Amino acid sequence: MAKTVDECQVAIIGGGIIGCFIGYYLSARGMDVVVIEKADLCSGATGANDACLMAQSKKPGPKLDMAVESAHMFETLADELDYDIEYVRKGSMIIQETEEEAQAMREFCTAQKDAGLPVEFLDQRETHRAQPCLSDHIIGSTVCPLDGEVNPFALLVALDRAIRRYGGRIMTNAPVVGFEVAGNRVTEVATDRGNVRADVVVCAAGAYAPLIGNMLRIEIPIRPRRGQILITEPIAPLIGAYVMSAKAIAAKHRAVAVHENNSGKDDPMQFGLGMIISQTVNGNMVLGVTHEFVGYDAGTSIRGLGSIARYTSTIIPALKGVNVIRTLAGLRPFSEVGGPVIGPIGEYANFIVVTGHEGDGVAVAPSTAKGVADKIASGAWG
Amino acid sequence: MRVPDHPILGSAPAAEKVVIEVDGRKIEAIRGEPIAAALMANGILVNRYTAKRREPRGVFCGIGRCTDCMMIVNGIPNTRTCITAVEEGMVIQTQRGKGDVR
Amino acid sequence: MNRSVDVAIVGAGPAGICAAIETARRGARVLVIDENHTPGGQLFKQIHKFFGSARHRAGVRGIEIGRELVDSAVKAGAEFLTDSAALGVFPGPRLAVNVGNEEAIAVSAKRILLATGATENAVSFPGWTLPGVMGAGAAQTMLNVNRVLPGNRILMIGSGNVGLVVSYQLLQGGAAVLAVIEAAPRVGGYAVHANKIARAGVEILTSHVVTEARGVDRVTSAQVAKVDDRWTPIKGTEREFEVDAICIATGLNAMTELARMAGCRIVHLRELGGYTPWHDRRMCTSLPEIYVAGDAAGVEEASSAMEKGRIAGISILEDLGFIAPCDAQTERDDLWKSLEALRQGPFGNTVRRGYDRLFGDESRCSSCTSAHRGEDFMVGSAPRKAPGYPSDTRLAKGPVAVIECTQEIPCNPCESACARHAITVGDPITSLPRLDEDKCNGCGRCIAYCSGLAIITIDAAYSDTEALMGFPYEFLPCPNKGDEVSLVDRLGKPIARGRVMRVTKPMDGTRVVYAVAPKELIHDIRGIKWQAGGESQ
Amino acid sequence: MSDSKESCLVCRCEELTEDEIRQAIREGCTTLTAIKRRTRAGMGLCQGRTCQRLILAILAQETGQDVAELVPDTSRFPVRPIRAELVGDLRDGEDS
Repeated sequence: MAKTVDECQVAIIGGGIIGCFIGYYLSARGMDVVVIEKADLCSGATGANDACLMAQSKKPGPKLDMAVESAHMFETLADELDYDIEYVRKGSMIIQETEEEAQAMREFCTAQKDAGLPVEFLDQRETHRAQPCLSDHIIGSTVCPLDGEVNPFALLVALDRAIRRYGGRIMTNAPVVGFEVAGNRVTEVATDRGNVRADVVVCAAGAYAPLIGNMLRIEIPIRPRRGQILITEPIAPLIGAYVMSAKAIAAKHRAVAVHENNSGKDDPMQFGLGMIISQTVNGNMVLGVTHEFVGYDAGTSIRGLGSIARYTSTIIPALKGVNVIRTLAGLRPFSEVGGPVIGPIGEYANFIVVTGHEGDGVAVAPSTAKGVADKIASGAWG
Repeated sequence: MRVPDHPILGSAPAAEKVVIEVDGRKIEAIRGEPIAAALMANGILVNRYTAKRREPRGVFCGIGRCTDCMMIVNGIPNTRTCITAVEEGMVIQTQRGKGDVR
Repeated sequence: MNRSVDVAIVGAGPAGICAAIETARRGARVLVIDENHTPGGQLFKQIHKFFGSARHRAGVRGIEIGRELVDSAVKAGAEFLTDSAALGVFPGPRLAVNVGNEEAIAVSAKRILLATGATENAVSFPGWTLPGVMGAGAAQTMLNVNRVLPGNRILMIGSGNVGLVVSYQLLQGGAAVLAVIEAAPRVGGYAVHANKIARAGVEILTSHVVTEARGVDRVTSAQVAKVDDRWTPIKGTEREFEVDAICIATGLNAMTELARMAGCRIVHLRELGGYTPWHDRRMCTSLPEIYVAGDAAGVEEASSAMEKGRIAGISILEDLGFIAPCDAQTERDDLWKSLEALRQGPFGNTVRRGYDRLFGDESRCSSCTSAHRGEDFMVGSAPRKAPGYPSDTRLAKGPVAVIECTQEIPCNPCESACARHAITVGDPITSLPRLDEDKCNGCGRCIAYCSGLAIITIDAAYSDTEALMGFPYEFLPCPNKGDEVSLVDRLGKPIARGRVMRVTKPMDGTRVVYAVAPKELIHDIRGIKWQAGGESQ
Repeated sequence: MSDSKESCLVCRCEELTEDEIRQAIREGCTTLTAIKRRTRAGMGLCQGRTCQRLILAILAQETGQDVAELVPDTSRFPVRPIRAELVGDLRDGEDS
């Protein structure tokens, strides 16, 4: 029996945005938590994303509500965490390149407006006045002033410090290798650096959640989906609101199978699906993002990088002359059941799974994590 | 300071002189030599000032890796002058902080 | 326009070009990719004569070797893609290459050889970011390639061969090198290199570090202090140097970015510069399609890089079926013998230990002969007992060579230079050169051939009060017959006056200046110092 | 302008001092990548090519490990800056 090195009320597997937020909200309510991370904080999908907190891309329903609630929570988080998480609210802009997309967006955004989301329709002239660097061929856009951006690295540093302030512990470089169970309860999480005993175990391991689930013979309906991203040199402010293509929403809206497996043959960005351009507070442009099923391969590919660079340069021509200095790829937890996988799963009442947000993890993390923390603190879960 | 005669390399081969502009001042350079060499030959060692501390930087690695010799060349910021060849009429500016791309 | 070739070689330095020659010569379609405008890598900055044996082009200047290698690679049919940086390795294997900053293409190849060389280690001290503080390699490129002197009063940090050789080359460019600052208790590079700059007046301060560089828009002064054995500066030992440039030569480390990106296994070998792609004796990394050579496979000298490039080329030809395995093995064995010859002697200890650890035969940890490494070498010491130093009786008889080569370094050009076979190095080539003082007639031919400029001639029978001494001279301006010069000792201190009797035409850049000197000082005078206009420094 | 050894710059591009690196290590960063995420050291234009070795030495010193046990940063395309326009040229397939 491996040595028990720590004991707590809630052990959280996964040092990404979801795991750390759950750790924060639980420890803020006086619960004793240990976050267990196989590498470093932010080394998964959280550290490899476009840092955009987007409500405008969500259909009315629970996901949209959580995105809106999270947006409001982000407003006060910097003070609450007493750390500059580089949260800025410059809004989001979904651009339309064809009349068909414009039509789809009108229907999509009208439904959102009815659900209370502040969305504005901009015609071609208004769109170019708002963002002069946009290519002339763009015919219009929709803007949501509620959407913002955050620096995921800074956010995790803030959560790390907050959890420690409340007495919580963070175990990095501690890959989970197994569990101890008793009846229908998980009693200990076994890691390379010793076991952690806990009353409740939360699995916030993102795309790696299925591997954790297998250790308990639990099938977690998640698949890793790779998103490649290009980072440019820092430049003076070029855009305000970050820019996304309407193609993904238009395709989703027309119920075209958006999530078809495009990692095989064709160009992952052939339809500009999910093209997104944002600019960090430091000035780097973030150009994304592919959606590929390639298993746990977090490498980049010539096809992926080439297509992102091509499409983003057609949307903002000035990008052509900007130097790319880094590329990266994140494995996002793609849910096979259409929505996030949240709650106790399988025969163990105190094994709570929280994953499946794919690219929206950061955007909905605060409200999702608070909800989970409430359920655990109240004893409803666990 | 240029070295026209060298004990091992011999005298410098005939080279085409060109004129480039650095922060509004015309200087003479040799076509094809790195911009940083032309500037250094004219006693100009500061290529940029950093964004945070506003400190001067110049050639450090000399092989295009460290990016400390960056200047705005023909309007393009973040250009590494130790590996960019001089051409007639180039307009070069000391870069202050981050480059401004339009 | 994407390309597809048999062998893609990243890096047109000595290793890459030698691999290109081997592979192209036997019919493989070879593409050599290099981000610089001219192929040749470090060779085009290395204007010093190379060490090693005749087979390693010893005695020839790096810049010459570079031209020869590029010519033979082109003749062998290798295609060069210069001004093109290989920016990534992808499955295939494929390279993403930025061609001339005008187009990016994918180059797929059956085998990729990473010969990207090494990069300079940085050392940080307050003020190290000031303009004027730069890598020694940057200063060498600026001077030897662009003919621009980075400063007039220069401080060199690091006394390895790079620090010593670049200091000497900065002197040749006309700069004053005030001192070489070495944190370790003794000089890291070859004694012959240290002697060359010491007799030119450069102070070599061992157990010292630069504690701070000062200046506003450029470096204008440097504070140096003595250190204890844990390299901590000792209060009160500070010295100030007025300088306008500081060069950093504190070692090199292999460029491993592409190897790491490809997924090659990386090991940390301090003896070879730090992180190094794991590879076997065929120069193949942990991935069968990826090979490494040159400093990218462990930091050594350019001569070794050439041999490692050839070995990689042979192994790739074997993989692709251009040559039979047995032939490949015989050629490799021969190349390995040559490589081992270069790694003999105390200076080879560290490198040999590194490769023993790499190839996992720790047991065969080579006998670390520490003799002659540097313990008995003190800058300025007179090696009267060295096998190349003639006896007093022989000196009295007339002209004779004096070889002050005291370390077992892999080098033997003096042996082949002597028409009368009066100098023998023998096998291994790291043996000290022995002078047969009876065969030697002091003709002085070996002076210009010695890569370390460690040979002079003395004719102590020239007159009853004077001796005629012949010194190697590689500076401008050069004195003429009849000029009066200052005669300096091994530390560059003027100890006598002399008159130039004869100056030879330069042999590959090296002249011999013959001057008469007081006979009683023939064991101390080791160089001349001359300032145009007659008055010496 | 003279600052003591501790507060002298280690990452030239992002202007981070030795103090800031040591502070990040004391706050739990155990790898080069973790230090990069917390301090931005290595995120500049040279992508850590100059500071990586200096930071590894500090990390080894602070954690009492040998540098040989430490892991370098993940190496990613491009190893030199390249205009986005040129990255857009990159396609699969072979033409010649």
